[in-house]
Amino acid sequence: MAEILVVAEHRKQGLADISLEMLTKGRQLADRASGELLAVLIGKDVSRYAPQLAQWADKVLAVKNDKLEQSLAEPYQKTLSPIIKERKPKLVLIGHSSFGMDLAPALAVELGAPLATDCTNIAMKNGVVTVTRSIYNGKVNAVYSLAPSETVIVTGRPGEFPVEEGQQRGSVEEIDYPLEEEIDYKRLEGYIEPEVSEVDITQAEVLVSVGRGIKDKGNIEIAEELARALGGVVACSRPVVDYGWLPSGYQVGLSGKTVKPKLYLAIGISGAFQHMVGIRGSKMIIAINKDVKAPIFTVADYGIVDDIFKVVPILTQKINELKG
Amino acid sequence: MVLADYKYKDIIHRCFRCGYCKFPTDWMDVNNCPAYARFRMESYSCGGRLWLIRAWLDGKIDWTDHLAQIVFSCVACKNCAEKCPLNFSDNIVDMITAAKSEMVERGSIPSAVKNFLENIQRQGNPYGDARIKRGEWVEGTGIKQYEGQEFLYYVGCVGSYDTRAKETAKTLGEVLLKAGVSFGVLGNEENCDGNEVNKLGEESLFQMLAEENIQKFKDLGVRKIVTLSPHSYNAIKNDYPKFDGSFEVFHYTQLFQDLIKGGRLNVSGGLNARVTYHDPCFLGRWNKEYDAPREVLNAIPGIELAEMERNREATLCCGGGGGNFYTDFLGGSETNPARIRIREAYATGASAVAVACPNCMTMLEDAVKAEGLEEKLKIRDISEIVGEACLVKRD
Amino acid sequence: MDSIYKSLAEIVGEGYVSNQPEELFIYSYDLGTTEPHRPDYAVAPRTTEEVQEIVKLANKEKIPIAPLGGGLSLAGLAVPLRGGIALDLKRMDSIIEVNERARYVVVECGVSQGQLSSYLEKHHPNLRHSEPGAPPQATIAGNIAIHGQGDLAQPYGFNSDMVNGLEVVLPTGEVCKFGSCSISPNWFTLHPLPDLGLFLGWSGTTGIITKLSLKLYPSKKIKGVEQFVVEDEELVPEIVYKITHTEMADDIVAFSQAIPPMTSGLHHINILMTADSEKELEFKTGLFWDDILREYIRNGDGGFLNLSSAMKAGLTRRPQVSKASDWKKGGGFEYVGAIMPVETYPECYRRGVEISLRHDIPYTVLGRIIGRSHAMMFSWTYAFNRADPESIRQAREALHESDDLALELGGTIWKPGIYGQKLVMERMDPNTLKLMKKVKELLDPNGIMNPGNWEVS
Amino acid sequence: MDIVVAIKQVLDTSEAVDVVEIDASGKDIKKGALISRINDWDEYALEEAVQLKQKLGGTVTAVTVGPGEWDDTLRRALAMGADRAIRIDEDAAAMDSCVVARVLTALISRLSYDLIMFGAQSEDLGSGQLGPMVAEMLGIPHATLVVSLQVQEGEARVSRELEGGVLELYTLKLPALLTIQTGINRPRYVSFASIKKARDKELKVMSLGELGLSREALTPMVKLEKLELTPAGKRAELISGSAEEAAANLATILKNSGVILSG
Repeated sequence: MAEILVVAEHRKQGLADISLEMLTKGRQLADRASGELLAVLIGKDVSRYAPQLAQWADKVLAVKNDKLEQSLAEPYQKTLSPIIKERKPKLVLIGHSSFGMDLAPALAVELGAPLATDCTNIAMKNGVVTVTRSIYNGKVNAVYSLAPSETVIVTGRPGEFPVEEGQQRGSVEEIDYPLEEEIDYKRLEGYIEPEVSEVDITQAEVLVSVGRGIKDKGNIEIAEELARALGGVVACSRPVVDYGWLPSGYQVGLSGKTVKPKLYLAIGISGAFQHMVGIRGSKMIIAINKDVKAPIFTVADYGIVDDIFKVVPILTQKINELKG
Repeated sequence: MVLADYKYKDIIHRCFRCGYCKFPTDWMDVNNCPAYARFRMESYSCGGRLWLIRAWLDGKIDWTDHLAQIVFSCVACKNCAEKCPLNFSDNIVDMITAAKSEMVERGSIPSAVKNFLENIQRQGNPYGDARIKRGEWVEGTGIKQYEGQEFLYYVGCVGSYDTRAKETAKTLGEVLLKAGVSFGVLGNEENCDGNEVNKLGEESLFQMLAEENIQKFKDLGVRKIVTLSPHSYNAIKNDYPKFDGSFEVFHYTQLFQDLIKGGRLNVSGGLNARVTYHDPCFLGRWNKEYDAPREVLNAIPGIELAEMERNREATLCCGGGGGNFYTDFLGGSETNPARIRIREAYATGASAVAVACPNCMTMLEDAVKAEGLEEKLKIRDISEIVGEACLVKRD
Repeated sequence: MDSIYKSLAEIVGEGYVSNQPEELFIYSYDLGTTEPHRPDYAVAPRTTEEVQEIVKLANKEKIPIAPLGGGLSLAGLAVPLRGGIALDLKRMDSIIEVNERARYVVVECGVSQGQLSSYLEKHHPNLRHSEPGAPPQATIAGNIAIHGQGDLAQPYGFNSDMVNGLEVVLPTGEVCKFGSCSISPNWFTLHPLPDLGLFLGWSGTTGIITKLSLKLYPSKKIKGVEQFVVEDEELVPEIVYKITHTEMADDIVAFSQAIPPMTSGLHHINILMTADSEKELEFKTGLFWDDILREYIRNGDGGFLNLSSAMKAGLTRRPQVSKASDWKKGGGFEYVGAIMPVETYPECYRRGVEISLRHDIPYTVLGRIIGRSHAMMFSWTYAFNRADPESIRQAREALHESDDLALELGGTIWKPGIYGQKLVMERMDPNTLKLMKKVKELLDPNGIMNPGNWEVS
Repeated sequence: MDIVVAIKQVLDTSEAVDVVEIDASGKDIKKGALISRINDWDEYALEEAVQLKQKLGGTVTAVTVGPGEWDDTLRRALAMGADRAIRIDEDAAAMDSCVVARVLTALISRLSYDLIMFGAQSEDLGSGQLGPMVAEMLGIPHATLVVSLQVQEGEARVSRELEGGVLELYTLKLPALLTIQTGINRPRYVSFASIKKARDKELKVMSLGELGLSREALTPMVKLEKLELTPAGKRAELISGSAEEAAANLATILKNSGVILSG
């Protein structure tokens, strides 16, 4: 009978959301295939998280390793591969996170297992796993099938698998970290928390967010003027930080901050998923972009398809007029 | 490159920084260098820029983003060359362009300039829009593809892609049709003329564009070219001959002048308005054409031409030259030269600013909005004014 | 971020303050031979209030301020010798008021000579100011802060004698007004209030002039010029004396230069006149041809050049940048301008030629008459090649020798650089020197205003 | 310091270009209007490698698996400062990541390297698998999503970018493989002249055979079934009209939604 294994990931602040998303999906697939769902978690006092995982999983394998503050690829790979080799799960689910990106491909090679990453949908029909991936800047969906084999590995895109509360009361098995030898070729030196920017964009009620379309640092002014008119603050997408136009503290998205403003006004942002993940919580999203096919319009409530340098200054002025 | 290899090593230190380059002809205002007007620091004046370039090539200061910004904030409006009293004045813009070239060769240029040039490398236009969209503006007009007509109507990147300038490109085409001029366009086959690329110091890319365009023109048997943009006009007229491409090129205002004289373009429809005219640098200072646009306007009954304080050789550039209509190093402030210019235009009591360049059009359109004057002051291309005089009122 | 930078940005706005290498480089140089000195900040204020805030900050932080107008003194007076803030005042460029009838103009300190000339020409064609022989971006305030003179020096004296009122930000941040403007809205006279002449000629070491009222003079419709040439320099003083006696000339300038060679060694005396009618001009011209200078022509000692109308136009046009700046194909020249008795002209000329020869620089000397032969501004000009350190060194030596010469011949140095200031203070009577010191300490307790200049040890 | 950088050429489907269409096969997009260019991430990897070489000396070799057209991108890499380029003449589209990884591994294992760099992912397919796979196959340590890098005494100190902007700091023994995240540097502009100049640098083309591989032995485990354009799904309500009209209408919408508080 088919077994699905979810690799749970934890950070200092607790279980990663993506793990719950994977568990949710894993549960659905397991039920449909009337299979079992196994969750594996490795690290310091993992027993703390086990009960939570057991809400979805039939069985939680909690591997205790006090050295492991949070999920790291190498120790996970060393622990997982023997477990997988032994239990031969049909499907291994991992989140397509910074952790999953580090782990999954190496693990797949070690196991000789087919791998599909960053999937937006996962299906399992009579043993064959097919996945959907969003490619070409979100403009195309591609369906792939993974060659039938002992085990296949799939990583799921964050935010694509909404969490549903689990009803399971799975059993928990705690084991000690099997291997003790140091990993000397790759030393963890620590973590740096993101710099705190002068304005905290996570607290702002109105965000005027600029993307690559702003073209140059000097042009951010037009967004600042609009933000001022709306009593909000400026934020941005990744390229703007990459170009050094704004400090990283202003970045919204997966590798930046997750925001939940009343209004999120996206200027010249095409809407790569890494960005979209960060704005889902916004009450209202408005996008101004000259590319009608820009993915941002699929999450926005209102949109204007035009040159931002034409629209934004007028918008600012109209708003100031309305404020009287 | 070190100073010793710099083409202008023997003259760049001869700038005394006396400051004439900052002024218009009559010295009424120290702000006739667009970059200096915007930033008001000596580093952004023409002289300051030259001294900094020399210091950089001489290893006295390092390359920084800020230095690149200063160098690329020169929009090649040629005011400095016009006003400098010393005998190397003709080379001033070249000295700055050569420094841009060096930065281009080293690959260290502002990201906006990098995007500008890469977009042209890839898509043949600074916006990075698809090549196959270049001819979209033609749709719904009677304008034909070029196939040996008398004139090639060369539109240029701004006229082909900018939402506002596309209307101008259309109107000009319709006026030419109305005047019975035999002409055609290249549509998606048109490529960037390279004038800005050249002024941004990307010499080899410019050469490639020029040679490709020249070859294309020759293959199609083009002899006469009429351009919408003075920038295209400048490149084709003054630079293409260096690559063995000699064509009879007109800016459309020059063609209008002939058509009106020859009675083929009837503007008697007239139009009542007080209009001021903004000289584009690449028509005026670069090509000494100050009269054709004014004569065209004066030929239209009911148009009263009101000159701004700074006109002809003394014109204040809109800041749209040297690729700055895209890179916009001079924007984001009320001292943006385009906004200064709009305030100057408004002071003439005119209800419209007549322009003869799509770059000026887009720069001044944004500026008039930023000044909140769009109700009081319209930005109209001369082709549109002529169009209204000859198209709207049909017999 | 640098807290001083931050405070400066709060005062003038991000865009008008810089601590980046490019601005610091540019503001560390002036156009002459002075060694560069790097400021820590370049700041361009727009209002008197901003200037006050900056000065207060500088006092709190004990950082120097070097104020800068057109930056054309050439003598290094605007070079921030002790670092600190390079204060570029060119943004303060409003022409506030022209009083047509009382013939004065009130300007902000950043208003340039060119801007004022062109403004008067357009809007008040009957008025002119005494325009110095400097490029148009030289500022009115900078010029009076160093006792400059212009093309009306002969009838009316130094430009600093034409000041009708001043607004000054003291080195401690207070604003003071001097003259009628301190008690009424009118800026028509500096007198007869108690004389506090503490700012003119101090080269920005006692405060920052933010506004001033300058006397304007009748601008007649036509300009005329005659050029009298003599071979014997000894004749120049008496010729000038006779010309000034007529009170018919505006500007009188005697000069001699090595280039072009054919006129090298000759002395040209330019007599500029203005008139409201051809008749008036003919009368004035006739006076010089037929009466005043007739004997010299008769004796074959000299004669008037037959100037073509083009040449006349050239000579009456507004000042152009001195071509001497490029004689060494090196974009540089500096001069010592000394205020001398007119009778020293011959000696000034001869010794100037020697100095130039010693340093292999084509000689250029010029005397502009101030008042009715009361004095002349005599300049020894030395071109150099900015790209050649040796050439700069030569020019610097020549300049120092000329400073020495000016004092040796009993004159005083106008807008002296550090070297000249030392020479002057060495000779100054000790009590005056003491008073200077006291005044400076009183006004500028923290010594932040353009330090390095006029420092009494 | 010998550095190998694996790069690929992609079709520019970024926002300015809204002309993506599926071809007849249903398994690929129409190349027609689309422009090829170097994968964004790979450009950062190359820049990082070239800067490292300029600091420490050594060589930079750019490698790829792809068809002849991809030489343009390799030339660009050479123009950026790579010393030589090697292309395995195969259509990578017919392979899955694992197969491409095996080919690259076979190639790289024949080269001398202290450091191997990949872009963290590709713009077009974005699976981000190649780097870690090659590392695993070569048996060397790896780190993905690297946003800063220093190399000293046979070690690489890197920081990885985690969610929420947290950085994870590692020291890796060389040789190691890093996948580079955008923003680690500012890729230089590649002038037209430098591309011309790079023409005489070595650009080697190799076949699978020369690597001791054969197509037959390289069966993909992940198979593309079909492509379809992303369904519009929930679309924003587009506000039409001129820039002025649209802006005015939007302002009103904002007012009605209570975001703008008149005062």
